[in-house]
Amino acid sequence: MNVISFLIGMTAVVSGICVVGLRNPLFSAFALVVNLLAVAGLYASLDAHFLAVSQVVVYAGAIMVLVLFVLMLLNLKSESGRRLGFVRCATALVVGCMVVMSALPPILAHFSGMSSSTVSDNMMSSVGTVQAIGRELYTKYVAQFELASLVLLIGIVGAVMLAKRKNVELAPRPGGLVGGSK
Amino acid sequence: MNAIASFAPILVLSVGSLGYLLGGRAIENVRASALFAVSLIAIAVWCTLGLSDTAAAAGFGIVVNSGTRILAVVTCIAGLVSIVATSGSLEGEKVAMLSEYYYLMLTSLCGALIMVFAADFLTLFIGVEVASLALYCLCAARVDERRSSEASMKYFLLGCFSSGFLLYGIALWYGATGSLALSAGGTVAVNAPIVALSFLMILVGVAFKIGLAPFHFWVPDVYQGAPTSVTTFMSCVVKVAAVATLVRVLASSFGFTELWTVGPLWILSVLAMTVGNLAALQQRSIKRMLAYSSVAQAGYMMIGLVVAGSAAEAIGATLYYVIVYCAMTIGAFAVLSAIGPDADSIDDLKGLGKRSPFLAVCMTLFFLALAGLPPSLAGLMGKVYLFSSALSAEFFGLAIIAALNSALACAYYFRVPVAILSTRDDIGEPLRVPVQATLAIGLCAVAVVVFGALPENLLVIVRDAAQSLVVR
Amino acid sequence: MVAAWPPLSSVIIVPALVALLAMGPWFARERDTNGRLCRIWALLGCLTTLVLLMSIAGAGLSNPQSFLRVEESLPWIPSWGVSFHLTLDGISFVFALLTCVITFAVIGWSSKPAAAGPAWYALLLLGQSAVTGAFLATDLVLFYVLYELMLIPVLVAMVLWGGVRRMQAALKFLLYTMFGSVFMFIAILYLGWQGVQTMQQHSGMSSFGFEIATLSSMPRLALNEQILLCLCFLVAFGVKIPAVPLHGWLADTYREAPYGMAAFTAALLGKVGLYGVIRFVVPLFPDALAVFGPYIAAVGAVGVVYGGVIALTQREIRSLLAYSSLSHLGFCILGIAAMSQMSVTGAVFQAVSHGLVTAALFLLFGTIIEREGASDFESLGGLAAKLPVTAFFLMIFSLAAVALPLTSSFVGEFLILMGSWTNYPQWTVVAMAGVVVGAVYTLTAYLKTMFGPASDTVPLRRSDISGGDLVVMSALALAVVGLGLIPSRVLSVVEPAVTLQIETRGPSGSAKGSQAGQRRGVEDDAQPSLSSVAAQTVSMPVNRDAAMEYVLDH
Amino acid sequence: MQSSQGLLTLLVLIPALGSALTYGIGRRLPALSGFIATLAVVAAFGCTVSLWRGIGVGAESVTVSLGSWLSFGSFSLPLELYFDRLSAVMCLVITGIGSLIHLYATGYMAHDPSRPRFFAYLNLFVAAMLILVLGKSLPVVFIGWEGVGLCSYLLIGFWYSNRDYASAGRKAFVMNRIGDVGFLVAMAILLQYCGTLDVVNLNTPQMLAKLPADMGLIAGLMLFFAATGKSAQLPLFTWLPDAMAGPTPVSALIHAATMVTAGIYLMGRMHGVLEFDPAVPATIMWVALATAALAATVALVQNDIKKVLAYSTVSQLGFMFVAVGAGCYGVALFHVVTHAFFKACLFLSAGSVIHGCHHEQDMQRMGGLAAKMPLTCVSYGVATLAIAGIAPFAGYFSKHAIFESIHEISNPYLTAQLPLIGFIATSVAVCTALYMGRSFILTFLGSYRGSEHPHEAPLVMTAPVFVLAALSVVGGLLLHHSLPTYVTGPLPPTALHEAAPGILGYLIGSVPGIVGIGLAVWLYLIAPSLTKTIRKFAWPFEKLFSGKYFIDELYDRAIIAPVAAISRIVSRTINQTVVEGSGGAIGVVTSAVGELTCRVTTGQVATYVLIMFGAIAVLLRLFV
Amino acid sequence: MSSVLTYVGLSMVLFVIGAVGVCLRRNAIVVFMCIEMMLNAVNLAFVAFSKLHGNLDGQVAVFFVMVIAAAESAIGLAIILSVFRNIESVETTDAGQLKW
Repeated sequence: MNVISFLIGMTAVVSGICVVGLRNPLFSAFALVVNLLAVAGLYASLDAHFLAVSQVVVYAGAIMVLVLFVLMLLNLKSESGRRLGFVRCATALVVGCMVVMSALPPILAHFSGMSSSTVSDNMMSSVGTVQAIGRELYTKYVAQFELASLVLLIGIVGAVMLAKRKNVELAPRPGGLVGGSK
Repeated sequence: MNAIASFAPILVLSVGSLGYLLGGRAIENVRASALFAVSLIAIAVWCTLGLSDTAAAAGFGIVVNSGTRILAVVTCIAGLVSIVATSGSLEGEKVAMLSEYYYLMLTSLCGALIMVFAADFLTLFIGVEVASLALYCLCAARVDERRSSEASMKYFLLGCFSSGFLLYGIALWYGATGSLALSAGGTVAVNAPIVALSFLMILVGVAFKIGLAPFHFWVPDVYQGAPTSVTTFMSCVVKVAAVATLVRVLASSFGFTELWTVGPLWILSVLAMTVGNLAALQQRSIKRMLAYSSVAQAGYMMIGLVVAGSAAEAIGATLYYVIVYCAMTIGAFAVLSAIGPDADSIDDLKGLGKRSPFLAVCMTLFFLALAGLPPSLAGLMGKVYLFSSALSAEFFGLAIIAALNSALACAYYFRVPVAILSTRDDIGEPLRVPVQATLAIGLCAVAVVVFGALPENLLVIVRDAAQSLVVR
Repeated sequence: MVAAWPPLSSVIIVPALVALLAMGPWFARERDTNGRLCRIWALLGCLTTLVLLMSIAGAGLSNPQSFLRVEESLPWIPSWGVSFHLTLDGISFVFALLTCVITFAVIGWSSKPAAAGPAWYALLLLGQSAVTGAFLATDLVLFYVLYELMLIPVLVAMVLWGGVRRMQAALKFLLYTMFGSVFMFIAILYLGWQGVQTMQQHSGMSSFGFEIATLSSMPRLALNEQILLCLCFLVAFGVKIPAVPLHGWLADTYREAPYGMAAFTAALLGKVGLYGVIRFVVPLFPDALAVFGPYIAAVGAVGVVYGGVIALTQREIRSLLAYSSLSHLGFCILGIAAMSQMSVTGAVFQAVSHGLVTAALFLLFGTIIEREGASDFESLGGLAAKLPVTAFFLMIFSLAAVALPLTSSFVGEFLILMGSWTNYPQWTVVAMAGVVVGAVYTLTAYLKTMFGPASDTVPLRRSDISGGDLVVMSALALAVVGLGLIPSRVLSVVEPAVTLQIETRGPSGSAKGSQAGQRRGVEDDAQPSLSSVAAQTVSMPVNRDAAMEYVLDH
Repeated sequence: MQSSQGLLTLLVLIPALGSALTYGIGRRLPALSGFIATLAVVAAFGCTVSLWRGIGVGAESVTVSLGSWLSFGSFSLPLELYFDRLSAVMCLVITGIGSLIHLYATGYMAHDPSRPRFFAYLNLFVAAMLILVLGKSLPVVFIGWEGVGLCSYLLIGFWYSNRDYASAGRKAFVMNRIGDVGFLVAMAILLQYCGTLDVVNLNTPQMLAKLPADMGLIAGLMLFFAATGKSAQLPLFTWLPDAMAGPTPVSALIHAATMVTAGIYLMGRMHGVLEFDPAVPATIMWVALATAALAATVALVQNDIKKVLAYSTVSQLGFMFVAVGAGCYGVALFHVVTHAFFKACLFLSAGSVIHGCHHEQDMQRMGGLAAKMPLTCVSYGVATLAIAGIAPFAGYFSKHAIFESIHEISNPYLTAQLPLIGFIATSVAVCTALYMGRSFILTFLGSYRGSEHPHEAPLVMTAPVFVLAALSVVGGLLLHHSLPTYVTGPLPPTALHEAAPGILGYLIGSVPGIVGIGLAVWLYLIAPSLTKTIRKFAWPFEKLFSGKYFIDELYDRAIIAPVAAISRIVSRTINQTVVEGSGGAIGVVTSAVGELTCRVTTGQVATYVLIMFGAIAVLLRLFV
Repeated sequence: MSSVLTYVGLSMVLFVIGAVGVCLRRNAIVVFMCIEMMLNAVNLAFVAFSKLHGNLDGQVAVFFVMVIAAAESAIGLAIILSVFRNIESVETTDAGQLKW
């Protein structure tokens, strides 16, 4: 891991903390975009170029745009009302630390025993080109690939079903233009 | 060719359900939609029964053996019966769009089948997501109902959170073995801590779907908030599929004997039955009560998996109990939905004996079965099977806690038959139960009685299934 | 081996069938306005059962040289080693007979809950079916199923037609019973698992591991094991009987249940507990019983006094009856604990007698309560002048309750006291003190209701006993007095079965006994009846001496 | 032989059937009920006489088996009746005096609407009493034992609309029940060690040899304890005075002549067991003396004529037990018989008085009745002399025999105290004469103090009284040679002393009676003012006596109240709080925990997630 | 190889940050974003392991996760919108009618 990767990683962490910490949802969303881009950078540094590109396009592009759209649509301000209790924050942080502390050592321990030669051998061949991944997708994982279409279709149908309303005559809410978003 | 053929049930459901999207007005009424769904599921069942076993390695992410076949059939039939049973009350529930509703229902069922058949973790995860995503939407099917969308949101957020853990577990499994296949355990020492970590993460995801405490919090809220028809469907289909997943994951990847499989399962099982029963004691809403009860019942089911390392029979016990549970729960929810879209409080059941003796008798049978009391022996026999396998594996503490819990459970199960038997002033007119509901409820009632009174055939099937599931 | 016809299961099936038919539309209120047809139908069903029972037992009973033992075994759930195994021997016969008689009496008693239609009869018949089944079952799982099943009609009747606090009472009853029986459930499963395992080891085949014959022929369990399992069984039966610290449900249940069902419950349900102890606990856990014996005896004797002492100051009739039951059943517990031939026979006899007496008392007092609209002694009194027939029968049954000689209870108590004196003189004396207390509260109850200046309350319902009720009461009275006068007929039916139960495995933990047990188990395997697939009804009218030899040999 | 067995069966059956018939027919024709009942008892008397003559001539005893009763397996307990000399005497008394009293009752109860019930009970009593004395084994005796208790209970509470009467019945039954515990324990011991409960076998030395020393002692004491219940001895005598609540014929038959002597009969029957350990007769002696003295002193101050007689009965029963304690069962039996004569006579006469005075029982409100009911006066007077022990009336002989038997005592526990025993017995005899004299004087002499118009009883009542009076006169003279020795065989031999025959002897023997009667005459007739003086000085005694030694109060405070309190405490505290409450408490705790469990489900996604996350952390920490 | 493990560690940290975010945030959309971050963290782990093992299975898995995440976001946002229409808020604290 070189310095650049390290910096990107730090960016990812900091932006992640920002997502959690910033009170304005909009800022959180932007932080998330940064985070996703940083992760894309990490993919690239791991030779998963196709995924890096996909990440930028799908996540940082499509998904985040959708999120931002909804945020704008609902015209949300920062979280109102009282703050979350200190106890809750502390508990969450402690629990988070506990999880990291109990999960990381076994992972590290497991791979520290692995002989470096095999690993480096493997490293050579794991190039995430479009071609390689495409081959995998259409041979070994073709069934899953087809099934994934099902997921997308559910996404479409579900969104349609939820967005469509029978009683359209409801008065428009002050919050925004909801009824006919379909 | 064989491998593709083994996709038949999934294909039938996934492709067939497109009919709802394409069929337009032809399928806009409830009866036609339901009939179409039923026929699709029936075909799927038929296909499932016709599937031949696949070699584990050869399939496209799918494995067919007598175990998965039975589980798939159970899932399908559970879905079928719940769809039939509740189809009559859909209009009353003001479900948003019928064709989409049925499409999502069938797709969810399809996802459950994928979960059951999955041969690798990727397929498994896709199955989980297909089943869940469809259900997230279905929960919100009463779009104008505040509780419905609230339930949906909770389910969605919590579900995604837990599937994050599931996914991380899968990632760790991949990290440990270098493969996504379920049964790639040969390349790694199974008792490595990373595998334990992986299992725990996966367990969290699956336990959430099963509704084991302390991952059960969505269960009461969602069961109560979702339309009764959806609750009926998900209470059985999701649970069967998730338990099947857990069985498969344990049997093919992690084994039943490690401390880190037995221990967490023991804790979750005990917590689920205790928390479920204790919380159910306080409920006035039948749907919430049934929700907590299903948490407790899930706890019982886990007994079989906890002890499977020492008693090979035990998985059969879990399967038997899952089947019985489906019959009991579908029946109970179906009766509830037959009473009315907003029937929820226990007081709504008062006078049921007068309004519809048939429903009253069936409901009583279901609740007696849930409580493990005769004459609907299925519940009792399920417990016989589970507890005796626990005892034969020398898990005495577990068996005793479970037994005490099942006694405690009588306290709240008892309230429903009591309400049915008692009367109030304004019991309302006699209920007109739709034919399809009558059929489905009757079927459940028969199942509850017959599976208990003459369990031998089912036992043979279940034992066979258990054996084929355990063979790695 | 003579195949008996009709099969034993008909005794269980017929009442259930009749019950289901009684719920049919032909007994709807519009057509059968008074429910008279339905009652006749139910009575016929009951009578048929009685006839069936007698005809099955006939062969064994008619021959004085033989003793009664009829078996029927069907494979039920072979993969768990569970069979549908019924045995009619002396003990189960008298209890089954009692069940028939009590059901008959309660059905025949003209007064029933106001709103009850055919469901009343159906529930009673279902109850009869379950209780009879429990008395006949010798497979533990089958027994457990029926044991739980018999709860249902009682609960339903309570919830439908009970008193004001019926819900709480029913829940209490249910929970007490369930918390008792889950322990037995666990113990049964544990035993069954052991049984199946042992049978597989011995014979290499999966056999009926839950059958009492199989289980009692297993090599003995370790003492610790026995003690734990025995405790589980005893807790369950102790709740049901009820034995002293476990009787929390008793008063509420009897108070809130419709009194016909209270009669049924008091007369029969507890007897299943006693029966269970004799049938299952005695042969299964001989060593544990040897350890527990003094404590059980203490529970029984203390129960006699405890129930009696509490009954002394009860102001409510049904509470008094409840605690008097507690007291009377204490004798039975003591008798069983003493484990002598005489005391156990006496306990069975006392159980039967208590069933008859308590059912009659519940019916009589229930009618009085219904008639006067009050159930506390303060507002009753002087009824003897107004209800001479009731007073007469009440006197007979009160006297039977205080175990006056020439009533059935005397025979039971006498045998129990004489039989347990040898083993537990101290507890026997305590129980004898209970005899005195029993006289006090029973006569007080009679005094406060029947004697004294005639109150001028207006009767709410019809007055004195007449018609069919007279027949019912006379029959019960005749039974009570008849059993007191000529108990030998019944005793000689019960005794061989009791002896068989007690002596199947001697209470000592000697090696000899366990060898005999093993030997017996092996030989049992050879009997085709255990493994036969088809339905097989076996009747064994064995010569008496031969039977004893059989016991000793095996 | 065959015929005598039949007769024996009939003897029991006739009164039993009579009872049923009386009630059955009597409900339609109440007038007939007394007649039928009397007829039944007379028939029984006939049977008895014929049987008695039979055993005199031929066999020593008659046994008849009415079938097996409690038989199963190796245990056998047939329902057998056994008629020997002892039974014969008892039966003769029961049926003989019973006939007379039945006859009397037809007059006494002539106007009671529930006559049939009364006579049915009375007949039933006779049947039970016959079973008691005829039973061949202890359980059969016990049938009769309990049967007479039952009838006593029913008859005391005959006028049940008065709750006090009914309570008195209950008291009698319960007191007897307490004694029954002794009976049961004794049976249990005897059955365990001797293996039989046959009354004839049990007294044989072989059987007695099987008894361990301590168990033999306990069995004897327990049998006596049983007898104290039935025969109203300390500590269980308090029911008998209360039992006077019943109709007077009942008091005469049951609570004077027959039932209360069942204890004596039992002692006689089981003499072998009693004498197994000399401590038992010694105990009996002291208890009997104490009872006799206590009852006699109480009787001194009673104003209710029946109460006087009741305490007198207790006292006389004490005398009988003195004889038992002395080992002279024959003598005891002799006193049973004479006592039956004169006490029945006294009761029936008192009944006539009560009947004549329109149910007035208080002697303070009587007096001068000699003129108004002379016949009754005569019979009462004769019987008073008899009970006072004045020769040649019946009581003299039996009492005298008892005094004689005291001299014969060879019991090691008693020989030292013989003078004391003699003194107490004599004092009691004086007392007896005193209180009987007092009652006679207060009732029949002086002037009438009541407000009613007393009248003489009808013939149907006076006739039996006179028969009894006659028996009280000559009974002793006729029987004093024969009876005590007649029963030797069933009973151990009684050494009879022809003590002080002739007039002189009679006079000396009558001294206590004469003194007592003289005192009575002096105190109540000649110098009534003296009583007041005595009262002034002896008020503590009077208080003690009229308070009946406060034994009832003692029982109330020491036994009944504590038991009731215990009952209440157990019922409220232990039963409701601990036993039933523990269930409730578990329920409350469980539902509280359930409530907590529910409260965790706050409906807030954030909470759910946090808990899930926490659970994951814990799981990871535990298992990785 | 140690570098690849650093990625795994990073992914774990990111995952936990996301999870903590889910615990702490009340705005449903932000919660959803945190969940997306968790999925991303898993993806990172997949890629790292893929690199480690030298096969492409992990990367394929990431591809599928992306697909699913996309569908999830469509449905999730639709659900959140539906909630907003009913209670005019997207704060999870306001969606607390179903409880106990």
